[in-house]
Amino acid sequence: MKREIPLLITFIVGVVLIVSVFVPPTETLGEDFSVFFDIIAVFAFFLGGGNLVQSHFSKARKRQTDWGYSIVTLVGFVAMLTIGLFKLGNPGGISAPPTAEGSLFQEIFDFVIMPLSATMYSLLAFFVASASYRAFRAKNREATILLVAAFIILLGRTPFGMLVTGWIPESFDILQIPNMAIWIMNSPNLAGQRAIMIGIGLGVVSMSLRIILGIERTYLGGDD
Amino acid sequence: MEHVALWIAAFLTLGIYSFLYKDNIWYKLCESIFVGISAGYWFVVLFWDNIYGKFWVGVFPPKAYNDAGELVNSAEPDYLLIVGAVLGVMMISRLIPKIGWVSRWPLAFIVGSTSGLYLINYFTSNMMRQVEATIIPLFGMNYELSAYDIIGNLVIVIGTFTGLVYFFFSKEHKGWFGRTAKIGIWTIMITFGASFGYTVMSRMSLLIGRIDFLFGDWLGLIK
Amino acid sequence: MSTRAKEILVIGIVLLFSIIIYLGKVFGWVEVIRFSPLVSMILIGILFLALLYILVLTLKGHLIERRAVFLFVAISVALPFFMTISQSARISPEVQQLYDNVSELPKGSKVLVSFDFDPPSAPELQPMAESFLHYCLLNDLKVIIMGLWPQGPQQANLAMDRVLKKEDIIAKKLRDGKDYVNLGFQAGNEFVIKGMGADFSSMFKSDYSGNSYHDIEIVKNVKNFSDIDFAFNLSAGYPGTQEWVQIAVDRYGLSMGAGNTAVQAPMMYTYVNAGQLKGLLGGIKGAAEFENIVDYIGKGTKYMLSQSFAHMIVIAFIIIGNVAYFKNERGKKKKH
Amino acid sequence: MHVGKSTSLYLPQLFFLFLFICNFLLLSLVYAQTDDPLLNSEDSSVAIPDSELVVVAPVTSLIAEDYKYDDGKQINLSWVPSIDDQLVGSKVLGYRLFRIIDDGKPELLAKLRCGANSYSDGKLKSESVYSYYLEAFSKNFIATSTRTVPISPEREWINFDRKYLFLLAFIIGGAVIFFIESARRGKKLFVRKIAGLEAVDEAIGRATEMGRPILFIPGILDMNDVQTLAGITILGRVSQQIANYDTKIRMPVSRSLVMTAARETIKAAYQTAGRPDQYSDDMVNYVTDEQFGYVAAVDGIMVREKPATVFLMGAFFAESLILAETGNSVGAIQIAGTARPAQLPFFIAACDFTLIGEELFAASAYLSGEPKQLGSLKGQDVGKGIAMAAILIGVLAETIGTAWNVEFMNDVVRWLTILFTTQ
Repeated sequence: MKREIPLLITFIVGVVLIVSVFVPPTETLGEDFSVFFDIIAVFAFFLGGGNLVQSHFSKARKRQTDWGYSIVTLVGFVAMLTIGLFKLGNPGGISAPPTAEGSLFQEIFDFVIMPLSATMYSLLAFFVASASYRAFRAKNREATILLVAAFIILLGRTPFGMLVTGWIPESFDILQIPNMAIWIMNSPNLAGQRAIMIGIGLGVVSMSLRIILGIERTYLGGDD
Repeated sequence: MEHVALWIAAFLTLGIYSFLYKDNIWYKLCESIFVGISAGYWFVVLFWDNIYGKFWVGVFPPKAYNDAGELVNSAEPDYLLIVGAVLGVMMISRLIPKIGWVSRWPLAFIVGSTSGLYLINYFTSNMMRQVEATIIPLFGMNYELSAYDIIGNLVIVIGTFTGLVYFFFSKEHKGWFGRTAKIGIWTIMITFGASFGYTVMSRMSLLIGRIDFLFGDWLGLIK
Repeated sequence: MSTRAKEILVIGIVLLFSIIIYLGKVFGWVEVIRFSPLVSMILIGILFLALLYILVLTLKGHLIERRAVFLFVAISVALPFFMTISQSARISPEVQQLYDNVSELPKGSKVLVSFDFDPPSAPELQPMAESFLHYCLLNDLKVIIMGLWPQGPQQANLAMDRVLKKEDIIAKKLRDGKDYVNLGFQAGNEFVIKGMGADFSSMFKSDYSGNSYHDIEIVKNVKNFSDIDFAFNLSAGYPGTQEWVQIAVDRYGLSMGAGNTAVQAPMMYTYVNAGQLKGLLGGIKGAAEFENIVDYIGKGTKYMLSQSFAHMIVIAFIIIGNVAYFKNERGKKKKH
Repeated sequence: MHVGKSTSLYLPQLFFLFLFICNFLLLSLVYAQTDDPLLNSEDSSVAIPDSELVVVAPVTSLIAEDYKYDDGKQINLSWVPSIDDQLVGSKVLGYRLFRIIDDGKPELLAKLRCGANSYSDGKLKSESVYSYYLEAFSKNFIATSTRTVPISPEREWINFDRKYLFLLAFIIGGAVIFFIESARRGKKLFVRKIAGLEAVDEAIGRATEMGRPILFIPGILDMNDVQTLAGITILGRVSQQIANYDTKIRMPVSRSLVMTAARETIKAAYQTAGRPDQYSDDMVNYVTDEQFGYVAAVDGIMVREKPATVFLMGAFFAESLILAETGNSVGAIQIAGTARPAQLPFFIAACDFTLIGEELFAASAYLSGEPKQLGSLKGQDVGKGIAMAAILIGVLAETIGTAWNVEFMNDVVRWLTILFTTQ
């Protein structure tokens, strides 16, 4: 029973949503369900946030390696919750949105989360360089093709491209790298994108059907 | 206050960059601050947006009064949302091991609705629309097409077709089929090369922004 | 000494130096560092030699360490900030075109500026935003700001704050809601543009600070795109310039220019050529040129060299990696 | 969240192309009914003195129609603009659209600019009756059109506009189910090898030998994304293998719901493998919803715990390369899969095996090795066959049709376009 009911729910909800596309009065059902999802996601956070608190708390209590950082995480988490849920330091009081300008909550976001997030994101610049140096090798024919296409686009999007091939006469202007870059973007790139997308579309249909029909049920857990 | 904010931001920025050398206490500190504060941030935002903004306001719509104190334009309460809340409460039943199995219901609901919703969505936007878009004339009397355009059209059609051959599961990639699939994977590789070239350059400006912050806003060494 | 102690020591030293420099900044002991053109050229030469050294090492089969790559990237992006190298002041035609179109607007014209990007693209687009807003406000154009990306309006506020602090702007005594307004973000991508085609107020009930649309003086008589004299779109992807052109320009006849990230700009030239876009700023280079033409000293000029360096390094690394790979592979084949 | 910045750039393009075509067709229909007003009108480039009354003609042929195949919420209006509404030197300055609900007072619905010839009125109620009229106004004159016959929007129960969508979905969905059924009855089905998935066993075995953990990253989106769902189904197969080998799995996640689902999945896998006692909730832990906060934590875990094997299966954005490069630097074997074309090149560069798009969704079926699951992959192939046939026939027919004007070929194209058109 504990397993059959969830399977039935998945089946019914899935089928209803598929059918709703063809039945105008129920067309908005998908949107309603996505609101349900938003609400469930917040409740689920009690489990996620609870897990965060519990794992760091036990780490700190057992004095495991790096337990000090767990305390930092816990303090940050609890402080942010208190400030945000009770809207402490919010000039608009409890009725203002939590992210109102000038509120303590938003200030912390601007001065702590923003720089951290931007810096973490900018690590990409380093990794891009290191991947360019170490990983983008013409190891086989596929990799060579990838590399050549990437290189043409790279050159085409910087002034170097024009610098290198600007001398090519007008009648062969397709050989100028910026034009080649545009051609690659519009033709072979488009073809590859489409093949991938059509494949994904069919893959989703098949996977969804497996799930709705209950053939794929690993996510539902055991029989206990 | 401005000084404190600058120093906090700079301290955190350098801490994250120190990871490039190796994992160290500075990075660990920044990481734990980041995790704790951002988890709290997102919960608060989600709580006010969804539980208050969508659920509470939906079920108990605020009554609007005009200047004369008359009730105007009161929205209809949407009691359907309570179903969502009930599913949400079922979710946290996991905390009580005895009835923990109830939490599979909302999970089943979510998985079912995601599958049902995306089945049609992906089918239309990814499959049907792409096939429709690929049905193009290679050349025609009425079109002014250069040789490049005709080759381009040909490449689009052949590339899409052979790309699909590559994804075929029912046949081993051997013989003529294998060769067609090869052309397909080459097209796909060009796509990847194009997205790589396209993305790589834009990533570099992120670093420029942070370096400007460190040397300009913070240390004031550059104007 | 334990690792932890060493780490603390290093962090302490870094922070100490920073404090000294910072205090120097606050009390004015430390001047802005600027390398003369000669020193700059020498530094560029050294960087080039370093690249050659990396090439030689790699050719010999020693892949240089990841950290060395990281260090090299950091140095070559940071150094250009201190360099004084005069760059060509040639203004591209599409930048000139944008300037011409904006400068022809009569005083009091309404300019719509859409911020369709987020912080990661800010180094490229923020300089454009600043110099453009500065030019508009200085020339008595009314600025209406909006965003199709959630973080766009915040970026707009950042740019606005900087512009409003300029002395020539302070002297104008501009007021929020009368001379400029930030309508904030609206979700819905291209459908927002479509909705605005019928009615602005249906998409923006209130501005960023919560004033009702109909109470804002500047937009009181703005019903839809026909009441907008010029639009400027700062875009880093989707939704962005493409959507604006396809809907607002093609369908509603809006006159508009755009600022794009360097990667996106080449795709937009077709729109410029077809006359759908009245001018285009592409990447930091476009921003620098516009700063030059409107005589606003901003970040575009400052970032330009760094960006060229960064792009060159990626290209150089790919070449080095592959040259070495081919040479070594060939060597291996000969041995067999 | 830095989402959807660089992919699907041409989707909106196609969408608008389609919209434009519809718009164009509608326009040509409207103009076909009457003479072109632009051609018939007098030359109005003569300047009009301020004092003179600018008389303009009202709009004609104002029609209100129920929008078909909806829930009874929308009425579409169309009309022929006033003949004084011209591109250059127009006397008409614009239009005002009025609506009358249930014989009530007319209310101003919208102000429209010159050249407008249609309007969609949404959010109506099917119980009410609506009537409309338009005013064309000049500087000092208003010309009112006739009122439309009162109508109420109707509620339809079946959307026949989507009959071809239904047909195609039915065929392909039916093919999937058919092959699942025939596999269940014992028919042998061949499925080719997928390199990335062949390597899964070896990758898990390697972790066991080295005594290091396996890291599983299900992307950064929540359970309402199909890629995450695919990641979780793959987790089901992988964790069963892990349970068999008795290796450690570590799974930091960025969404609470994913955490719950992943725990259920791994628990079930351990039960199936007959080692329920080995399972613990600590295998999966929630980190933070923040994209880069999560990345920072996962990077930390990678360098500290040095996993032997890393699975990256789900929806990835800018973090793809940060994660893959860090994983690479600690020497892990990495198997990645995502359906986002913009991130795939980074995975291809920095990971050992990459599942491209469709392969991600096929992976769990493939890994299970159960015939009925493999049957569903056959169904997908039918879909691909249909797509390929449509492209081939369509392109040939369209080329022949346009190049040599063969009517029959044009019919084929028209038919195919109708079949694959989504509204």
